Amino acid sequence: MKFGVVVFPGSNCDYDCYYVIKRVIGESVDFIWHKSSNLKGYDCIVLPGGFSYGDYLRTGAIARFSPIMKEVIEFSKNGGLVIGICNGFQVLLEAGLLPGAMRKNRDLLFICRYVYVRVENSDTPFTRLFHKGQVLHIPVAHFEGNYYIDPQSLSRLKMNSQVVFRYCSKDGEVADEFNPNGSVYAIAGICNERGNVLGMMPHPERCSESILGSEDGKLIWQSIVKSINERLAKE
Amino acid sequence: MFKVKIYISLKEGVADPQGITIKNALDSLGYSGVERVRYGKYLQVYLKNSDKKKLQKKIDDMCKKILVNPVIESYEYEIEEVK
Amino acid sequence: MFKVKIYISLKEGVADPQGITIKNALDSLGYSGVERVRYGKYLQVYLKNSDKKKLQKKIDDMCKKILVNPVIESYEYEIEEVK
Amino acid sequence: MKEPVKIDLNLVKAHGLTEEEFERIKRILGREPNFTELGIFSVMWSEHCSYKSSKPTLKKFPTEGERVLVKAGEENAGVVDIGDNLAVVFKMESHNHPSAVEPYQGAATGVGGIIRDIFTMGARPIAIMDSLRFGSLNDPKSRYFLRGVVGGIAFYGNCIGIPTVGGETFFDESYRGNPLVNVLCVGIVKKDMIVKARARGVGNTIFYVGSSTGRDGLGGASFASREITEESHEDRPAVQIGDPFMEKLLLEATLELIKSGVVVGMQDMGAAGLTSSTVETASRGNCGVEIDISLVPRREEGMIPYEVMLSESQERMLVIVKKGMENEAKRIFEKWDLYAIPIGKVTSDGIFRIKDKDRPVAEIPVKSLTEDAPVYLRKRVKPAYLDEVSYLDIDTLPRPDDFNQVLIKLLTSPNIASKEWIWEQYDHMVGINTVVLPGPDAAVLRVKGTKKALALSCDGNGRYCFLDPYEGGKIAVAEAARNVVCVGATPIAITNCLNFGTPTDPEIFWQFTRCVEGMAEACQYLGTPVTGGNVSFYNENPTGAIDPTPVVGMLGLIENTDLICTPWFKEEGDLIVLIGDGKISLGGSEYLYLIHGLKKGRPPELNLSKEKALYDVCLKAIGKGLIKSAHDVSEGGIATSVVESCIINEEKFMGARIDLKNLEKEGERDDLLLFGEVQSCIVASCSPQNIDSLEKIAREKNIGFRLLGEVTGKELIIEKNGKKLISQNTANLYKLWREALSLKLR
Ligand SMILES: Nc1ncnc2c1ncn2[C@@H]1O[C@H](COP(=O)(O)OP(=O)(O)O)[C@@H](O)[C@H]1O
Ligand SMILES: [Mg+2]
Repeated sequence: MKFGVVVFPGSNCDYDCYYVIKRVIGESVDFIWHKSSNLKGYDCIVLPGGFSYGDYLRTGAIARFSPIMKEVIEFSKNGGLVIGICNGFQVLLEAGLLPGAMRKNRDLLFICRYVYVRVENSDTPFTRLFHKGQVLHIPVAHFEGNYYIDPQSLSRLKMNSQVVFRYCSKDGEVADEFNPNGSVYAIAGICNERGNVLGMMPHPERCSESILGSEDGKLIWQSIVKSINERLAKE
Repeated sequence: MFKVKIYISLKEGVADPQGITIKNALDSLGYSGVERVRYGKYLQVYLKNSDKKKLQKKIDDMCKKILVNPVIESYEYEIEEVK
Repeated sequence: MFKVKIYISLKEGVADPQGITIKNALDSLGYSGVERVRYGKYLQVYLKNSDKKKLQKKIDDMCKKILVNPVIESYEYEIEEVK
Repeated sequence: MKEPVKIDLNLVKAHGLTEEEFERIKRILGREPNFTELGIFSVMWSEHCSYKSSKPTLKKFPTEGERVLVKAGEENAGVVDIGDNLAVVFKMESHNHPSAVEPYQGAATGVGGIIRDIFTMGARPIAIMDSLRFGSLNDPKSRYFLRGVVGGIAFYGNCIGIPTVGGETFFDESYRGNPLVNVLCVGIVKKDMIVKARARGVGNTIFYVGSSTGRDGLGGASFASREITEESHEDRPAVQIGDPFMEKLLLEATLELIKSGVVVGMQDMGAAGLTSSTVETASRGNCGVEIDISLVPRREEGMIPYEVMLSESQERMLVIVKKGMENEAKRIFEKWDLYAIPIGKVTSDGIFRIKDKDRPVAEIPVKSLTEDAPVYLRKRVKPAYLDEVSYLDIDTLPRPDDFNQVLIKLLTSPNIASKEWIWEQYDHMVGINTVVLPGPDAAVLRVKGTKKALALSCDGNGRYCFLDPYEGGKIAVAEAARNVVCVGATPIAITNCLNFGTPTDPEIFWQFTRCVEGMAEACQYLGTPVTGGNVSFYNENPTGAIDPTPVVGMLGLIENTDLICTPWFKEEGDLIVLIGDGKISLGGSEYLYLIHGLKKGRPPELNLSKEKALYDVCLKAIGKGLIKSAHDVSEGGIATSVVESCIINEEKFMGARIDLKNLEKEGERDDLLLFGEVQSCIVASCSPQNIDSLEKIAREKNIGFRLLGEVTGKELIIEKNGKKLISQNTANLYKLWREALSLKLR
């Protein structure tokens, strides 16, 4: 199986994702230049964090028009797994692969720190190694992670179990004080209806090694690997 | 040449943390009577050689496609002819 | 009630990386004839009970004191009466 | 701008040049300079570029060492060997003046500048540190500066994707109106991939890459070489806007270019922009350069050559490419949506020649702008204030009757309070190397592909330097070294930023010289050569000069990432000891300033041989796994240090029961024992079964070793012979300490 990490101009967690997939998880992985238009042979596409195009117009707004994004949309329509982390999540929103939009954090400051998130849906290909309600210790680092969605669409998200992660306390309690950025419904990550596209603000690649203080992110990568291997075995 | 001024603001109903912060700052500086502040973007786009009619379509197109995020933002614009 | 629309832009001569990046994006999306884009802010301030004359002074004051960074930005505004 | 018709003495002076310097220029050229040439001389001979006042003094620094691959001054930044065929490039730079005018952009462009210095040498930047000084936070202007500066650093560092892993922040009235913004950047490079900022090989092509040139930052170098006055605000058009996105592209393209082997040399356009980058590369390469200024991309209309040559627009670089390889270079830049424009070539005649198409614009011997720039031995006089402030009779100080209150005041003083409000705004994890996050004494970054890690710390206590510049200089080095030792690293080299007032004032120049001498002595003794740095003079505000503030950036090396030590207490029942035996003093302490309103006395004594021995003990103990935590004693004294060890790990607070009876020979005053400051001491904890082995190591090195108490559950109790001095709940202390800074900023 093979991962592809997309590199947009201004991506800056591309190398981190690459490193974790290759050295920690031990799977094969390529960088994919944003001008490329071929995703043949890949099983999972990672849209990494960073500041694509400096986030100068809106986060993810310009990257969404990179040639590769046409392919990513195609790829996801065919059931390929796509995970967008932080800026990658923002790109997915702008591209319409996920619903909603990002606003500036409630406190109007960039925040980089460890938070806790609760797994709301452990049936996705990205979270199957967790159990529902499991609490992860995982870092966030963003200025625009204040997720917005209108009330009707939110009910739809909930109904379809598309809310994958919510900010919470160490013990899994969801409350305003544990929501770092003001996100609607304390949302930290969502997937599409089909479940093969995940967007999340926290950074699993930053907590996949014990030397970095937490390995909770590792299970996300391992879930992906397991899902793909199962599918490949079937084919 | 045309100068297009595009005003982008958050849609009604979308909470605006920047606007709220600015309002609070104005209050605490003692400016009375400030009811509400909305924070948005102001783009000035200079365009060459377009005839004004097509221009409107072009701008609407740009706005819908990339300059504005319709999930949370709305926009207005004005066109000025400049040298 | 008054609605004041404040347009803040970078002074001429001040580099505008955001404007340049947006221009490049429009170019690469195939919008022809875009000569230049300037990126700025758009504030809508709703004010109560001010008489229009004093209002102007108040707004200039607010802009200079907090809303605008006079080192790099300039501003204009319009006042509308609203209900 | 229009070219003035005549160059008269007023114009010369307006360029910050003296009459004698102007005569010298005429002698060099054998004629009157034209306007462009005058501008070029003025920036190249400015304090900022030429180091004309500081050069002779900086020679006192030790610069040699077995690890030093590129020495201070040879290149844009020094380079240190860390083994495994890897080298570390690191340097610190100030952006004080621009930050005083526009804190957000000033600080942002400061970050941009120092990052370019690192990657133009072929190194991938892996971390940033920031050392900041502001006036008291009770002044709204200081709060504005703090918010702006931190916002600007965050904006730039986060966007480009280099983690800001630590720093220091200090507040004192002397920085009112003149904040200090010093930024350090560290990069890693394979030893055989180091690129030099040299123009070599006649006929090689000079490329201009990056943003186009505007009028921004015009004359920034000479601006930095003046005092900030009320009128400085009129200088405001000089403000530059940072473009971290552009710099990210430059960074990636540059590193790719270097890999491809087409680069001869490169330098960023920092202070004095196109002028200094061309001149300095030519000077180092012992050659000449010729450029056609009409080819320089511009952002504004009607710019005259003078403006193009002196502009300090950001995110621009000069790259010298092997002849015949130009297309390869262009291809790589274009991949990154950058345009590389050939603007000239390397020549053999040692002349800096500028043309505007065919019209000659300037012709100046390269070396006259660099090596032959004027150097001054400034007058020095011991400052009159020193005699008065050094004397402190502590018996005249009232004794506080509630030490709990004093402790809380200290912990919530912005100088001691948690700086979380700052570092949370910085992405300090991107790059996934940060194995010790901000908070502890030093930041630690692993070096991927090895077992090694780097430790970094910034330190400099302006108050100590004000009271005794020589001792203060020594202490700056020692404290920085001690901080990296506490995490288990061997100090290997320093960079520095020297922030002072106006050098033509003999008292200021005395402070400067003494600080450098103190630093030099400590570096020599501790074996940490100086690999580079930066001098910032003219840091004055309307009421006088800032406290002399040398800031040291220390690089430490950890051989094995399994042996990293952290400052927080780990387990109930562990014993707490004070290792080291410096003399505790109230002179220059935060306690004295905060509680008694005095900036007086002598800073704590520093005995370098004791200091060195402490490192040996501490590193040996960490290496053998004998200690579980180590934290140095600095501002706020032993009590503060103990509290920090209790609360610095927000995941798990601990308590402590301390008895000061073993410190009694230091003096009978309780405030001295609790809050007095001391050098060469750390608070460590260990499990009871290791205490004897630990003590043995200390005794072997003849280092003080005193039991303070033990780690407990949730309460902090400090007593002396049964008399309770302090009793606090540590969770409560944590809350106060953590929120103090953001409360001040509300
Ligand atoms: N401006 C800053 N940016 C980032 N981190 C900072 C800043 N100021 C302080 N810190 C962090 O706060 C912690 C405490 O700093 P400091 O009080 O200087 O420590 P010490 O006294 O041990 O040298 C350190 O981890 C330091 O890196
Ligand atoms: Mg310190």
